[in-house]
Amino acid sequence: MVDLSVDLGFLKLKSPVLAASGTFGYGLEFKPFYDLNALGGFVIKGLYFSPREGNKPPRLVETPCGLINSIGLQGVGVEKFCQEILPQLAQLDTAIIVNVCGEDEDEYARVAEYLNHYEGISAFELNISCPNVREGGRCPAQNPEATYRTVKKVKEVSSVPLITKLSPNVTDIVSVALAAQEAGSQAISLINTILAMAIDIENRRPRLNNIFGGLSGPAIKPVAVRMVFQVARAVSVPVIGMGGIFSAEDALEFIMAGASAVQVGTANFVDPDVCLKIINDLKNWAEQHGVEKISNLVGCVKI
Amino acid sequence: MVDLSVDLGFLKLKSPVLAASGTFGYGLEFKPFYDLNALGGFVIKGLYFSPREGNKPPRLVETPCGLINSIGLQGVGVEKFCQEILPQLAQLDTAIIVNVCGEDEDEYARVAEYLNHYEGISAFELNISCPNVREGGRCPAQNPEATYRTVKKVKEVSSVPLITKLSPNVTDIVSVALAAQEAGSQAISLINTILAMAIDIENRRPRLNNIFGGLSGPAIKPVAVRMVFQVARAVSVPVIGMGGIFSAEDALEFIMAGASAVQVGTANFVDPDVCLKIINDLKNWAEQHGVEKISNLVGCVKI
Amino acid sequence: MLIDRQARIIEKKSWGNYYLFRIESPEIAGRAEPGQFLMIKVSNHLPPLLRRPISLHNAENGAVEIFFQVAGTGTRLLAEKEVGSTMDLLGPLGRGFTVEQKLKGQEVFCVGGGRGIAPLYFLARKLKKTGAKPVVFYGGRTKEDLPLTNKLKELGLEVMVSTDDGSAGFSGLVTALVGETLATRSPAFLYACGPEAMMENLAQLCQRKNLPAEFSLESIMGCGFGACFGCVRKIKRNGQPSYLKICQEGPVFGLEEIVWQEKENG
Amino acid sequence: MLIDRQARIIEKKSWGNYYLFRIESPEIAGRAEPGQFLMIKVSNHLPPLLRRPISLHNAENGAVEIFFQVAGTGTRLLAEKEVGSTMDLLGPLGRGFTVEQKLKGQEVFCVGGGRGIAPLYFLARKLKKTGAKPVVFYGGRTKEDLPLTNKLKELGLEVMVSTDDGSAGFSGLVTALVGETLATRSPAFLYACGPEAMMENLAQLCQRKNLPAEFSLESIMGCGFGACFGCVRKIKRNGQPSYLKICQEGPVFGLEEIVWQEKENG
Ligand SMILES: Cc1cc2nc3c(=O)[nH]c(=O)nc-3n(C[C@H](O)[C@H](O)[C@H](O)COP(=O)(O)OP(=O)(O)OC[C@H]3O[C@@H](n4cnc5c(N)ncnc54)[C@H](O)[C@@H]3O)c2cc1C
Ligand SMILES: Cc1cc2nc3c(=O)[nH]c(=O)nc-3n(C[C@H](O)[C@H](O)[C@H](O)COP(=O)(O)OP(=O)(O)OC[C@H]3O[C@@H](n4cnc5c(N)ncnc54)[C@H](O)[C@@H]3O)c2cc1C
Ligand SMILES: Cc1cc2nc3c(=O)[nH]c(=O)nc-3n(C[C@H](O)[C@H](O)[C@H](O)COP(=O)(O)O)c2cc1C
Ligand SMILES: Cc1cc2nc3c(=O)[nH]c(=O)nc-3n(C[C@H](O)[C@H](O)[C@H](O)COP(=O)(O)O)c2cc1C
Ligand code: FES
Ligand code: FES
Repeated sequence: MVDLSVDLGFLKLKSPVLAASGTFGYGLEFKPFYDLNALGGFVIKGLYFSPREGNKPPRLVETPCGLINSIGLQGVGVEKFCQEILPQLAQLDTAIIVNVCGEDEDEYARVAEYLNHYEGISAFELNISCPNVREGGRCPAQNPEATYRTVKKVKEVSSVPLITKLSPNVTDIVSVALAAQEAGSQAISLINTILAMAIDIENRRPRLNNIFGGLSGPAIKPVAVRMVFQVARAVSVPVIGMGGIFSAEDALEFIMAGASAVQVGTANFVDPDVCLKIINDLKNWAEQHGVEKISNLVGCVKI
Repeated sequence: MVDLSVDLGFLKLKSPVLAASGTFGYGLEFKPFYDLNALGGFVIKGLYFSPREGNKPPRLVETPCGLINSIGLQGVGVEKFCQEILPQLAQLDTAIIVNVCGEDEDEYARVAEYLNHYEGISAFELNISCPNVREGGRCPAQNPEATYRTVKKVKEVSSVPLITKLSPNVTDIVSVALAAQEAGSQAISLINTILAMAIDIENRRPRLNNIFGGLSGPAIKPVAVRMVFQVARAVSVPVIGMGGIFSAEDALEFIMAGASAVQVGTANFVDPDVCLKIINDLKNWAEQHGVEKISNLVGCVKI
Repeated sequence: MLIDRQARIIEKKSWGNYYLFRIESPEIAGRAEPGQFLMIKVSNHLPPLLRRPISLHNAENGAVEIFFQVAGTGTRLLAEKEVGSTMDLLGPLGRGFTVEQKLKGQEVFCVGGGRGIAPLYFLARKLKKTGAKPVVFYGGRTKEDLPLTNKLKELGLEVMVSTDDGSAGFSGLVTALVGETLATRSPAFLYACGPEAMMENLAQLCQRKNLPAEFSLESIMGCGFGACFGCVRKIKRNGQPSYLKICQEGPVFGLEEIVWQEKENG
Repeated sequence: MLIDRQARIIEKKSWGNYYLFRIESPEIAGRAEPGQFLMIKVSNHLPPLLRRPISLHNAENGAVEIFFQVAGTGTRLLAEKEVGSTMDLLGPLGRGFTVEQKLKGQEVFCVGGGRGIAPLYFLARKLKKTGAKPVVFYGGRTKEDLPLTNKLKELGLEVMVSTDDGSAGFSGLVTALVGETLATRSPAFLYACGPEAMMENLAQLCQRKNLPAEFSLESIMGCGFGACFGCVRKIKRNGQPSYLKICQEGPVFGLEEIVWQEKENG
């Protein structure tokens, strides 16, 4: 019997497979497809303090092996989330991670403070890397100092373990990861989407109303694996890897590159039960390869 | 009759379609497939002062809609290039651009100085963005100051017009482009490849001997279009766009985003005559859309 | 809503760019309602990455039908599938048309433009069963765009066709045909599916005539079941207009709910 | 070297994981030499992005043959093609085997492991025409890996087969069979194509026996015609070992040229 469990230190997961923020709704959308308790956990769509409208449509465009989105964090806000959604999630026996957003450092902290009072949240994933809310795709994760300040501020008020989610739109991912760790983040997750654009040549307009959006899906996997590898070798906290994972083989690339757990994003749209399939396939792969504990593979790539 | 010609100021091109460095060999490899004079021009594989071995194989791995390469600029060096290859190219009636490389600022300048003495080179493309030669994929184009210094140094010795080729592996592409312009670069070309990695999970090893390589192909097109758009709006010199162009429609995305000309890279491997096809399809598209001069479309995207 | 990964194509017809498939999928067929849709995996290889939304054109005897037009890579790959091969379907999705009992005995208009006719066949069948009297308006650019005319007539319905070029039926836009017809007849309800401009014009007509109506909207869809927030449009439902998910709260919306000017970016 | 975008498959055979296609392509067939290869576009859609290198298994009467084993996505897509459909071929590429006139009347060994047999059929035909006496060694893991045995025999050649599991012919590695045979026979030349380890062992044998030999090497290829520098291996040619392009300077190299230890990274 293969042991799929993962111990992040601050959190034990049943399996290394989590569903990624923004691609799993509030979790409930996936209940018709399988028992969510099979998951290591899932990350709730990005949550601001107040409800948000998100960006104007069109918000999606498909590209070769990729998807660009400019959702812009449409969401219900903390109050409605805690009143209406969290109670439904509380019955689940899997890690519920909330993706915490903010217009500025204060708002991140306010969201964390508000959520502190509610049961059933396993960790916060600090989303300092969304390319879809500020002008030109800017975000705190593009700068080690801004990263440090934001993480620190949330860390000070938060009574829930903290994961920091990084942006790939940087020159030096390692310096940002180290800043997050230094500020007290207990894990690093990466990558968020890559800033991208597509043009409708017939209309001579950007395909997204927002002009720019974030690229996800198989197209970005090689960039994500590289960054996970770089970060995992530099930090001492666990790393959660993502970017284009569609299969157990993809997940294993990230695990071998140094990810203690992985998140599956865009693939959930194509096959709503893909996380379940990945978990089963990981188990089979491990059995066939004589691997007793999946976490023995973390960072095992030989160089 | 559609006018495909492009005037870059320092250089007139017959068509906006060039073949990209490192994907067109020394040009001669493509002679069996079509008359190279149909091209706007082509960029020679990256040239160091001395011959170079390049990186150890395996040097290539295919990824979803992409290709990672870690060739590491294997090449003949300036002497052999000028003695044996350039004379064969001189008979062509199309722009020959040399991709100039260096281990340090001095070598870039030495290559430029050496090549100054030979006829038949239309421009230098300063390759300060190759991810495959320095430790961890670093390059001068990741830093505006290093970019400025390198461009300035070459500009001072060069009697041939200068294009600077930028790296996408940066937080802020615009600042690097501005530095290159400031230092006297007469055009900006982008993007070079995105630093990437793939793992062979059966062998638990990186698929490339060099661990990292550069991602090219359709997968990166949305990132390239975004960066071309950003740079074209910020600089006053012409921009040459590339990254995943496989068709005339792809080329038009770059042109509408602001590229005065485009380069076709990886696609040359799949269809050796793809540049010719793109040129013909561009002509047809323009005719069907009542566009008299392709360059009227440069930067026409409405936002 | 469920996934049927082994839905078998049992019949295929085509007319130029238009295709009709009959696909064995008992569980989806058993739950399907007119106006709902499927998310279809058009290929086992990438690309395309995402499934494509296609309306339920019919559901009977354990099979569903789809009717579609080739619009790009995804629908082209779909069109290449042959009888006997299997498809991966997700559905039925979304909220369909409202068919109230009080329409019994009443005349109702169903207006389809081009491929927009797809869900209206299924709807007309249901309306007939309810005892309503559906009149189908079917518009296209030219007579090649109206391959379902006979199939609709075989349902025993009144079918009025229009073509922009006058090659069949009424010469002009289907909205003009509906407008003329409304001068002399007073249906109890109007249902429509088709190009945005057609539906917007019909909405104006309905408003002027105080005719209640429902429209099936389109949007680019990432998932089709509410997870991605990609498909939103501005909709007035319980108060202020806000971005609602077409895939979950629609694709069918009432006349008063839709904010047409919110077309944004072509 | 040319591109044939309309090469039609006129015959298809398969044995488990192995496939043989006969493809109409008069111009490529007219230029083809044993040991050369094609770059084949396996699909009109992406992925795979790149063409796949496949040896010329034969060329006669305006058609080429290929023989391949499904190894991944690309070869799987290739295997799905049917008779009558067209393919996009680039070729013939590379430098093939050297067949010198002085081999006339001499015995020569052709050693193929698994799919490595592909180019040796074409080579053996040419050797025979030259008047040499080719002996073909054909090794596989089990007897299912030897589908071409009869085809080779039908050429009128001496064929010796081996299987690792003893299910057909000699029980053991094909290198052991060649080694045993060399104890009693003295061929004038050895040609080989197959797994790296097999060829390296043969090279050692040849060195010990002073037997001149040529080997067809593999490498991951970006273009197949010298443009990408992706396919290099360390080769000693005119002096120091250096990275030569397999696709242009090979894929066939002489015994003394190949640097075997340069396997690098599995
Ligand atoms: C709820 C719903 C039901 C639909 N039912 C039908 C149907 O029954 N029959 C039918 O022929 N078509 C239907 N469509 C439209 C169909 O989904 C699109 O034509 C298809 O997704 C285009 O995919 P493609 O890969 O062929 O084209 P692409 O190459 O992806 O795009 C071609 C063009 O279609 C547009 N497009 C892409 N995706 C969509 C989308 N999801 N909706 C609308 N336009 C899109 C693109 O912007 C582009 O202009 C429906 C759409 C929705 C949202
Ligand atoms: C000159 C040459 C001639 C060849 N002739 C034949 C032939 O006649 N018959 C035949 O069955 N095979 C032949 N091959 C091998 C064949 O090219 C590979 O099996 C094929 O490219 C694998 O592609 P794929 O998409 O199916 O597998 P992938 O999914 O791409 O990879 C599957 C496995 O094959 C390896 N591989 C990928 N590309 C190559 C490559 N270019 N060369 C070798 N291994 C590769 C990968 O590393 C991986 O381990 C030849 C290779 C070369 C270089
Ligand atoms: C439609 C969409 C919405 C997303 N929303 C969020 C979000 O709210 N918060 C966040 O941190 N990441 C968000 N992401 C990023 C994903 O969580 C993930 O980091 C990224 O998509 C890469 O993984 P993938 O390639 O598996 O999708 C979103 C991605 C998509 C495609
Ligand atoms: C195999 C390979 C070799 C390359 N070598 C060079 C090079 O020598 N100099 C350079 O500036 N860019 C080099 N590039 C980058 C391309 O010129 C181009 O910037 C990049 O591949 C993106 O374009 P594409 O997606 O069309 O290939 C190389 C790319 C590939 C795939
Ligand atoms: S398509 Fe994903 S939420 Fe509607
Ligand atoms: S495969 Fe491109 S140079 Fe050999």
